[in-house]
Amino acid sequence: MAKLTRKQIAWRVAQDIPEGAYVNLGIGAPEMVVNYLPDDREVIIHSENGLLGMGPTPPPGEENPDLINAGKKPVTLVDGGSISHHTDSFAMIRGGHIDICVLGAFQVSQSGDLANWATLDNSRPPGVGGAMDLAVGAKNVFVITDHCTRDGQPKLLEKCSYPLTGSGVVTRVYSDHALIDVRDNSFIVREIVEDLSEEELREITGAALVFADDCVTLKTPDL
Amino acid sequence: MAKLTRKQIAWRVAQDIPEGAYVNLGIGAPEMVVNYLPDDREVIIHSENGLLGMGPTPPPGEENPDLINAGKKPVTLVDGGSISHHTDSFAMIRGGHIDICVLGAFQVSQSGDLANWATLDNSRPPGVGGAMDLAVGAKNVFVITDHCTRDGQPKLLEKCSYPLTGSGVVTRVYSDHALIDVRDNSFIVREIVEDLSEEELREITGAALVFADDCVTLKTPDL
Amino acid sequence: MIDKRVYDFDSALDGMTDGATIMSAGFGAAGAPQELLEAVLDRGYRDLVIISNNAGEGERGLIRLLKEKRIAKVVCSFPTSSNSEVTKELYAAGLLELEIVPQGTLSERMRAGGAGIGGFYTPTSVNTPLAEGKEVRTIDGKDYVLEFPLTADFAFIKAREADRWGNLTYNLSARGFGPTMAMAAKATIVQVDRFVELGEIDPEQVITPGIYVDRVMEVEAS
Amino acid sequence: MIDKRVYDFDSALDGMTDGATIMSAGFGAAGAPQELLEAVLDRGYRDLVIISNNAGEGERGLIRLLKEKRIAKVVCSFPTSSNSEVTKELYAAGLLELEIVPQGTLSERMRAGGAGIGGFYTPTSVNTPLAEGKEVRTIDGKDYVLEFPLTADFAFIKAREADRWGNLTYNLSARGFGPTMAMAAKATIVQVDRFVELGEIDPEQVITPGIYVDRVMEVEAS
Repeated sequence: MAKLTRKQIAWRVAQDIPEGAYVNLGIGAPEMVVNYLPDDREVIIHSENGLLGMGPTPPPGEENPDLINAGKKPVTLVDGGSISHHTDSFAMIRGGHIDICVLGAFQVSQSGDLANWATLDNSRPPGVGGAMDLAVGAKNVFVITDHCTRDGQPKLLEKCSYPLTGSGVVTRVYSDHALIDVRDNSFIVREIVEDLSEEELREITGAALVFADDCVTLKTPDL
Repeated sequence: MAKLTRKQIAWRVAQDIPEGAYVNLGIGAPEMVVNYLPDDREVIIHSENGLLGMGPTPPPGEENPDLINAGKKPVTLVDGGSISHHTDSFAMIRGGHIDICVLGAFQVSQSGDLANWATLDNSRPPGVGGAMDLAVGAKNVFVITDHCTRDGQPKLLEKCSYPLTGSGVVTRVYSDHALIDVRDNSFIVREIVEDLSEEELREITGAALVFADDCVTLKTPDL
Repeated sequence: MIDKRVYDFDSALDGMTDGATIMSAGFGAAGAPQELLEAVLDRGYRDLVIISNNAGEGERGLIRLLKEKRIAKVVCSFPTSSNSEVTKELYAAGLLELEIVPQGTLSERMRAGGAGIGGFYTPTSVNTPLAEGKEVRTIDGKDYVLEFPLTADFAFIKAREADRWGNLTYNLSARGFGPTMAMAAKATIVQVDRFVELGEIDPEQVITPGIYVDRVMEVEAS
Repeated sequence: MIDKRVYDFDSALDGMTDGATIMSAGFGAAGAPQELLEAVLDRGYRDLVIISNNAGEGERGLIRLLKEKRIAKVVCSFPTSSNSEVTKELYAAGLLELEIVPQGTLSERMRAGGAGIGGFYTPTSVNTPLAEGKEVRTIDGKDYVLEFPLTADFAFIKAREADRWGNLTYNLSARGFGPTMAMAAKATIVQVDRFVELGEIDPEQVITPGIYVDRVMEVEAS
């Protein structure tokens, strides 16, 4: 079945980030979005540990252990970047000043509920980090996710079965099969990958889908 | 009747401020306390508009309109001084980090209630400034006041008749006649000016007085 | 290219309307955005709601707006200044509504507005007239008053330096309410002493990050 | 003369006891006061309650205290690090109590503790398991959870520079939780890269003012 690579999903997300946006990129796949922003587009990247204007990974040997991102990897600051302490950084998040945050997901519901921090396995210590603050605080919550789990279970559902990260927060889902808006308690398909039928997409989705009148093919470069 | 000048009261307060104390001095008479701190005593003066380590008035011609105190008068910063914004400055106050604040008063009650911001005259706009935050936040609230109003009414009372600034907050009163601790719902006289009898002090006070066993004469230099 | 710099007051005040709520920074005259306020005066706006520590000081800015009766209400901690009678006169004549808020509560309410806090419990004003009608709650044996966030249509701020992203530094005690008001308004407009190039402000010395700033304008003190 | 400088770990840790609650700054290894934590380990203290964003990272500091079973409870947002198994093992064996708090709420609760706020309403964690048992309140049509302050006996902080009054600067993202924890603890102990003379830090560039700091010690990275 046609499906996008992680890099292709990240590329697709990057196209939706406008000039001047303040953007927080979650740990993992969302971090890749930064690689696909057009060179002529100025976007300001926030990292919740107190960086605004985060730049690319430094060249080997130039890493500063005191300049890391939320994923605890060495990064840089661009010109115009600034440092704040954690409480101020989360004031930015909670206060609605981040335009877009991009997060991963275990599950997303048609009402925009997001589950991405804990499973039902209680043997492992749970960890939430900044995900709940980002989910509730960012103006737009974009989710990057595979459409299904590795064993084929749908991740887009009527209702999440895992503990929630935030309720009614997801605005758009970028899966390996489709670009789906979450609005008015519905999944609205805006773009679908080539060679996948509407019916096939419905089969791997755990909730009803509404296909937008102007639904188009989800096209990306080979990545 | 024997009584202290404002300068003498300020001098007496200054003797009670220990090395290393973080002190906020209210507008008016309390500001004079800084003039009587012993030269060898390091005390850090806070001004609620964001100064910590406030220094003396600058020489004429060296005033900076952007370096003023809570009374909006030009001041300086000492070495080790720092600037914070208003919200951070009031976090210091409310959070109990100021050791001593010195305030003026219209009335003080034996339970430590302070009235110093509004009278019962509604024709003038009221103004509270930072007084309520200081009253409730400082570890010790010292009050500098005349013992009576200009027309002879007592200012130390069983209960304040004016609107309160804070309730149960005053720890010590420095009047022109006595030094009085406020504790366990009582005024406890620790020091009384020369040539004033206990009976005379009781007559000009609007609440019962307890004279401490070790009550001594309140002595100051001529100022 | 992100560029928040504007070069005239009409651009700086884009979106201003009669009845707008404006947070005006400054403590007394330090940090007061006098020229922005006077540009509002010159353009005829009225029925303004002002959130500011003082209802003016001296003869500039808010005092001029008050004299011209452009201000319907002031939310502040200390309305009167030693050298202005206009606030007292308008208040006595019933022409000016005042909401008195303790200074720390005023600042914390704006922070809450900017930081997404729905309300907070403060010990300040307990058992005073300023707590009347407000919820009081005992937490760990101590009484607190519930206070709610303050937000505004505009924040007017005076700063020292700004770059094209809107990063700001301030001059000494003129920092005041600027950093907090910048967080709490829909549009934050800043008059600065001078523009600097992006990257000129050390990342550790940015006091207000550009995320809170919408427009910056170089204004010579007048 | 005010002098908050100390020159050995015994002086730095004066007042430490078994069962103490310690806020430990740092996000991962950046800003982590590893040497202070290891001085606690070396002195045999146990049953500690740690408030920190992570329950250790790498092989230093908290991880060493965890391995030696000195920690009874950790209040944190994200306990496990990619390169340590000890937290998982202790948790699975029932030997470690964890209280998981969203990162922004953790930080805000410490700020409340330091700023005299009795409680605050946050939208974070509404409708999640982390809000269970907590008061939920609708304010202006939006749901918020009531959260209470966090304080501690000690805050351990790593900073760049300190003067004898305890004024601090930090190094880039190692700033982290330091400024907030410094406000919220009864005793704030700081390990710094270097001492500077009083007045060497520009008043506008002091990040943590000395009022929040009890002791500073120069510690070479080990």
